[in-house]
Amino acid sequence: MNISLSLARRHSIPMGVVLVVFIVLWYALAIAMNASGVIARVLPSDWSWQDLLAATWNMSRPVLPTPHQIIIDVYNSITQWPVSSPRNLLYHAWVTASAALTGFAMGTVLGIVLAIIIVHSKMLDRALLPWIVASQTIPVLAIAPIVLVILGSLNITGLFPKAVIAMYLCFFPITIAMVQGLRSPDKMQMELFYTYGVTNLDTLKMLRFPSALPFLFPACRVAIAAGLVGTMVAELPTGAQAGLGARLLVGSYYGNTLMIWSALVVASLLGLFLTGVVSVIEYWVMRNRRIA
Amino acid sequence: MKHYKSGALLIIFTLVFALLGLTQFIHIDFTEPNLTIDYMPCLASLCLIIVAVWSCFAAVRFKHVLIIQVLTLLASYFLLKSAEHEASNIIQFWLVTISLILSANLCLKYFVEQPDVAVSQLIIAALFGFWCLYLWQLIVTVLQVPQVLLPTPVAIGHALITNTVMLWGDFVQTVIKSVVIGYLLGNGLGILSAIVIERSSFLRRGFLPLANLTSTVPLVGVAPIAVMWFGFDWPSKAAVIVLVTYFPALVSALAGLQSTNKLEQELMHSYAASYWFTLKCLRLPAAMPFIFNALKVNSALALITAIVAEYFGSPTQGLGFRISVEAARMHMPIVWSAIVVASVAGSLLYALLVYLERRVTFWHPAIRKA
Amino acid sequence: MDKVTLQLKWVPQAQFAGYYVAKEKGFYKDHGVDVTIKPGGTDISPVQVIAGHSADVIVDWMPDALAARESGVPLVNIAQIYNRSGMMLTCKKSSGIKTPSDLKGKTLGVWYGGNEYPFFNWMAKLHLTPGKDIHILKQGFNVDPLLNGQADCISAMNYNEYWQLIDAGMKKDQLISFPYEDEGVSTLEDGLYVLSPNLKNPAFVAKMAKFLAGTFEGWNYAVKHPKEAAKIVVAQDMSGAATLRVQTRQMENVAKLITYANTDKMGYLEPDAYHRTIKMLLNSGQQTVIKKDPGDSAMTHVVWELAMKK
Amino acid sequence: MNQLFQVLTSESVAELEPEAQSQQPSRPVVSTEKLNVIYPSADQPVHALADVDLLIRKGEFVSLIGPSGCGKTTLLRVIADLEPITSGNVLVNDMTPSEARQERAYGYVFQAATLLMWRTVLANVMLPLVIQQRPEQEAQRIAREQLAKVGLSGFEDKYPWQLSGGMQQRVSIARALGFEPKILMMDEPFGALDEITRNNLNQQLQQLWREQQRTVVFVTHSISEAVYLSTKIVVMSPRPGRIVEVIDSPLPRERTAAIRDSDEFIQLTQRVRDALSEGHHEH
Amino acid sequence: MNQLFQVLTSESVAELEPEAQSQQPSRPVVSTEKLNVIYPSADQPVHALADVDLLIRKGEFVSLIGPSGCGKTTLLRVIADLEPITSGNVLVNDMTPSEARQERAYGYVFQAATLLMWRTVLANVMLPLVIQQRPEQEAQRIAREQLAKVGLSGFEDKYPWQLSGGMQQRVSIARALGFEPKILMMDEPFGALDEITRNNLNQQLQQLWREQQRTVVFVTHSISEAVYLSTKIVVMSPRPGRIVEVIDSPLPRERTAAIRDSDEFIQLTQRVRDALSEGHHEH
Ligand SMILES: Nc1ncnc2c1ncn2[C@@H]1O[C@H](COP(=O)(O)OP(=O)(O)OP(=O)(O)O)[C@@H](O)[C@H]1O
Ligand SMILES: Nc1ncnc2c1ncn2[C@@H]1O[C@H](COP(=O)(O)OP(=O)(O)OP(=O)(O)O)[C@@H](O)[C@H]1O
Ligand SMILES: Cc1ncc(C[n+]2csc(CCO)c2C)c(N)n1
Ligand SMILES: [Mg+2]
Ligand SMILES: [Mg+2]
Repeated sequence: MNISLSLARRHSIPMGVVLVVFIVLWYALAIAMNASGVIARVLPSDWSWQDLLAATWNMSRPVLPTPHQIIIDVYNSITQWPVSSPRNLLYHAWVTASAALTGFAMGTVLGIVLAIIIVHSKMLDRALLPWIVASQTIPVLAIAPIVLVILGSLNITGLFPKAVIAMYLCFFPITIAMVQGLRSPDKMQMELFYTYGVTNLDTLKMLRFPSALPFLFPACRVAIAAGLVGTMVAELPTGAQAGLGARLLVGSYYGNTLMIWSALVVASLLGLFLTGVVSVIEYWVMRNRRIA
Repeated sequence: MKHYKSGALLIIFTLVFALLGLTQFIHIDFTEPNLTIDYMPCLASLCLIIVAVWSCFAAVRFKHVLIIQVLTLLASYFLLKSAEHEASNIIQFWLVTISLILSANLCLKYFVEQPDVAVSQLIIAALFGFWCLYLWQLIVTVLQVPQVLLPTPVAIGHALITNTVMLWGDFVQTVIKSVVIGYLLGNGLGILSAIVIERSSFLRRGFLPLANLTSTVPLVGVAPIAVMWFGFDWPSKAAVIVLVTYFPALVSALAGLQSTNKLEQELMHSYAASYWFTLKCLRLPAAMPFIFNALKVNSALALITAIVAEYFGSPTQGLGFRISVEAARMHMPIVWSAIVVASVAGSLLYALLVYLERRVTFWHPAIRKA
Repeated sequence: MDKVTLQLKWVPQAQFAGYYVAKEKGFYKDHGVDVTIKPGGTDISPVQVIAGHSADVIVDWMPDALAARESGVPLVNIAQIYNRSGMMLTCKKSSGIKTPSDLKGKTLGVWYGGNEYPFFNWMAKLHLTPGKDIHILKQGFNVDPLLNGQADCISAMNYNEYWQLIDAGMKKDQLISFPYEDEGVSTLEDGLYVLSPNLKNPAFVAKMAKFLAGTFEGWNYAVKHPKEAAKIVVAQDMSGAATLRVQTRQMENVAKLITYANTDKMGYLEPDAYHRTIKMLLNSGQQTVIKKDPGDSAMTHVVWELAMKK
Repeated sequence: MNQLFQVLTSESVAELEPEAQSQQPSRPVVSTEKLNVIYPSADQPVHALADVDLLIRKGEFVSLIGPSGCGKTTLLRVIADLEPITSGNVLVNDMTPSEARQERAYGYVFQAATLLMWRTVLANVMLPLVIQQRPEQEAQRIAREQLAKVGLSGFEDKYPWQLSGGMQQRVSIARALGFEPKILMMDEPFGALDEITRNNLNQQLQQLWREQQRTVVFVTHSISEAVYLSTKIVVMSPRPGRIVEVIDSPLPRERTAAIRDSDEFIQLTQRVRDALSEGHHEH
Repeated sequence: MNQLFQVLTSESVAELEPEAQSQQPSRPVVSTEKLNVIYPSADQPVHALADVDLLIRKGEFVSLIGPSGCGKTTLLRVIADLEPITSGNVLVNDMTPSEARQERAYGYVFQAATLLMWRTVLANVMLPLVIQQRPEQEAQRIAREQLAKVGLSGFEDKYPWQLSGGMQQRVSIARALGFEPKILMMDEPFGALDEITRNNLNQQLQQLWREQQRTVVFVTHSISEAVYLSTKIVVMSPRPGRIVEVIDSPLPRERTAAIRDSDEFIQLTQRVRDALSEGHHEH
């Protein structure tokens, strides 16, 4: 904990500077991008440059909204509506998060099971792995509606189909990392267990799996971020049901850029939060391992 | 005897299922003296029985494996033929199907034991893919899944052949224009930035945490915005791809540049080597495995991103355009053929990268071992 | 009580107000059906949903439905809610377009996803070849291309997108619209479709008749009380994007497309309109929508007549 | 009954009087006969062991010594069933190595400590006991005992990376001793340590071996280590790997630090060195 | 003119008669004065070197020996400008270490071979020459020569991972020698090797040093290695790291394998051992 504190201190100034530069650039860009629309539709014919600044930074249908607009929009949506209202972004965040987490859980289980199978079967290692890689080149957005309809025809609706799409994106990093991780015990360690005359299951439990943990957690962080993307993509074709993806789509549909950006910002925060949770779990589980 | 042991259980089950399937397809109707036979499934089960019996005695030789494989293929052909007419005797039908799967599995097992790894790797992956497609075809035909939900592989193949020109145009639009340009730009910029940032600890400390944060941001979400900013043609797609690939490339390349161990750096230090020399001869080569990892991850990411971005607006060409338009027109075989084009393109790009990686980072322990 | 599942084509909005009103005000219940309304989205195709047996009846446009027939989903129209088409091409006056012949050389935004057929038909009539004489964009379901100057004209519904342009700050006199109805290329829009094999089952027909009766009552009510209808729709929107003002206005405009509302021809599919649509689809330029004339097989009045008896 | 009694007494006599035991040969634990191991290779197969005949008796401390690549590790691995043999015979306690392994006859100590990073020192030592499904309580007791024997009491709850290299190696020795394997096999266990720590550990190992009467097969590069520890020194030579000479140590079983300066020690050292350089020049 | 002549002859005399040189002290290459290195640390700073005074003359072979953590590596790194000093003075050829490094005065051989895995053996040896921008042809010639000297002719086009550990270490020695550094610094270069290969390499190193008249600073854990190789043995002790004794070797410059059995050798070994254990017990 001490280390991370001093780390934060070391990073805070450079990060602050980079952030400030970033935000200044953003505001400058907002002027450049919104100017033509503002001049054409908002400003009176005799405008001064102060009017232009004020108008470009507070436009109602901006090409690029400014950070403060986004923050205010998110803040308003969270504070002015009850959490259960579809107008509250937290509600949408929750809808997306629950599907993403379900998908993540399924993806993790699937990923680990696949990895275990691959590590123990030479045939599946060769037969399955190339196709697992190829599976990730299939565009999710294209198959998402198909999956939703097929599952719908099996009477599976609601959260689960979205979770399936999320799972599809989640399992890959986990499988790859776990295959690597389960193979990471060095030859000597494997031979040590061999000299004990141990079963495969025991080796898995006591050697392979613990050795794979350092591989699993970073993969989990990647996977949960991917799962979030998957859920949002799955929410696009379903249109105006709840969820951050739906907000994104509806924002695009109503030409409401602010809505898109707010959804993106909340999605990023959600992603941060979820990976943060994974990191905390990792810290807790790995607290007894050497800090590299 | 070893080859026998490894597949013994499979062989036994193959035999049992095939026999069961065979007996059930011969209906003896006692009220009428003549007996009716479903010829096709009978032939299929006969082939499978031959496979199983042969497997008991065949050594693991390429010739024998081929013969077994051919027989299994024959069985699968008969089975599919009968499915197209009608699967009258559904349970028996699935019994034969299961024994078919088992003997297909057996063939794969035999290939695994082939000594020539490079060849058998290819054959195994291809065969496995073939069997998956076969089962897909079988299930869709037998269960009579509507084409608008899930077309058969044969229909997809047909669509692929009849629409080559159109799909080629889409391929050029999406892959050659958007993906290649966006991918090269994104990764190139990422690696260059990494080299720049690596020199300054201030920038490194300021940028890296922020760059890491972006991995949690669903960047494809900017696709509608990109369409708004960069227009409907490929530049907007390339822009999203640049954004999506930039940060992984940056983070990995940076990690790679910093991966040289202290001893190597001190060696260069003791030679008083210049920064550029150290970069060229030490840091960049050491970073290559990391960079290739990012390139591989990004290859799939770039393609998917391009297709997603096309959903939010495109000219009248492109794989994403094709998929969304034809899906709405209920031409699912065309949709799937576009998906096939996309994932073949992605897989080829990936394979190319793996090949390059093997050439460039030949020295890396993970590659040396293989 | 009979259970009916209805799949909409798009997100909850006043375009579908009648169904929501019927459900909320209990009209369906009164007629003895329990209706589940499934909202749609961009890439949810109601045809796929009904083919997967996840819905009993769908709201669809006729070109889409007829195209689906040829792909093997035997859809049949049982009632036509909208008698007039609301689709149009809206252009900026500043681009110099005054008549349809001025479209040559311009960039036009087109909705795909089954909505593109009338457009191509029109272009064929104008002898404008896409890609050569006009430049086409696959327009997303929003009006940004026009606002951002990426297109000279965009597709718009007169009850929706047109007003989004106005809301964005465009003046009515800055725009010029070409309703498809006026250009003679209109096709039949929102209608109710079921799978034809189901119609052989009298119980199903009876159930659908009850459903239609409730639906008509809902629409009649919605047309009369646009404000209340809009309120009901907004309450159904789970994305939290719909606003009362926009939906009320949309309801008022939608009402103009349902000319049979509150008459005893509500929901009646005019065979003439049906055949006109088919004829148009059979020769819609290079884009072949349907190849065979389905004759009368894609429509039936049986359910409608049963519904009107009640 | 009478017979049984005899066996019992003779065993207990052997335990009480180690000197007596070294005179009267005890039963063979490991015996190899015309053992050949050839590693197949793309260009040219490597003849790692050629016609190796070796006999190891119960309670012996056997060192394998020889230049790099002479097959010491291979021989050890063959005995421990980690490497298949090309031809010849190996018997361990009248069983094949594989059977002996299944009976958990081996404790193997590798060059590196091979501890599991995520287990405490105690849990590491308990590992083979847990695998043998001994009751938790008993396993703990044994592990603590063994740790005490290698001088690591008080470090039970530390993690391996909190110990120095030498301490880690001692933990791995404790682990190998804990489940009382019939044969303790050690492949350059002290290779990575400095001279002083190494001498220390040698002394402790000597003591442990004397107290517990184990059979030890030990691979080393260091002549003085081999001489200091062994009752029998097997000198090997490479290409193809074979045994050049088997030297029985005339030193007493108990060895103090002072023994290093004794004449016998220096002579024996010289003898081993001669045998080694002989093997070196032969080819 | 006359002066210059004198210098020339005296230098060539020194080269022709190594014996003469060891009598008449040649000029200092490295000199440290009250050198202190303290590693700052969160809990307690480590006093790695305390008041170290050391003089190394041209052509000497100096070994640093001492228990783990006594500061051998630190001292070497300070001389090579790899570690900043806390107080005191270090001069290398009358320059600061940093200037000397810029003049490419150092060849540094680490404990691990530190070869670049993506370069062939030849390219690895050419590395420092390429950095010095020697012409390609010449660099190749020198590299091949050096590889021949360490007995690796024929391995030029192999990659490092295709060689054994010992061969890799020899490549790194060839690399360090190739660009004729004024001072060759070696930090336990043979730590990872077995005794026999190590003795072999020792012999080769001895020969190279004699032929090329380099100044060598050498860190080792092995007493016999230090005695065999050095003209001067620096014994260090830890906490804080300091020099306990500097022993000048009475052995002749040329050392054969036989010298290991000479009385002088054994006496010297004993002397170093005594000095070491003295340092060990002091604290
Ligand atoms: N897996 C293997 N494949 C091919 N050759 C091998 C393999 N393992 C060892 N060898 C070769 O067999 C010979 C004997 O090797 P072994 O490891 O037994 O030697 P060693 O005496 O233990 O050497 P060291 O002292 O270096 O550990 C060597 O020539 C080695 O190159
Ligand atoms: N970077 C560092 N930071 C803090 N302390 C250090 C650092 N490097 C070395 N030390 C400490 O300085 C002391 C001297 O270390 P040094 O590496 O010089 O010892 P050494 O004699 O080379 O030991 P060894 O024989 O184990 O290599 C040790 O106590 C060590 O713990
Ligand atoms: C039955 C029916 N069919 C198609 C569409 C598609 N569509 C045409 S215009 C438009 C934008 C919204 O006004 C959309 C989505 C629809 N809405 N309703
Ligand atoms: Mg070995
Ligand atoms: Mg050191």
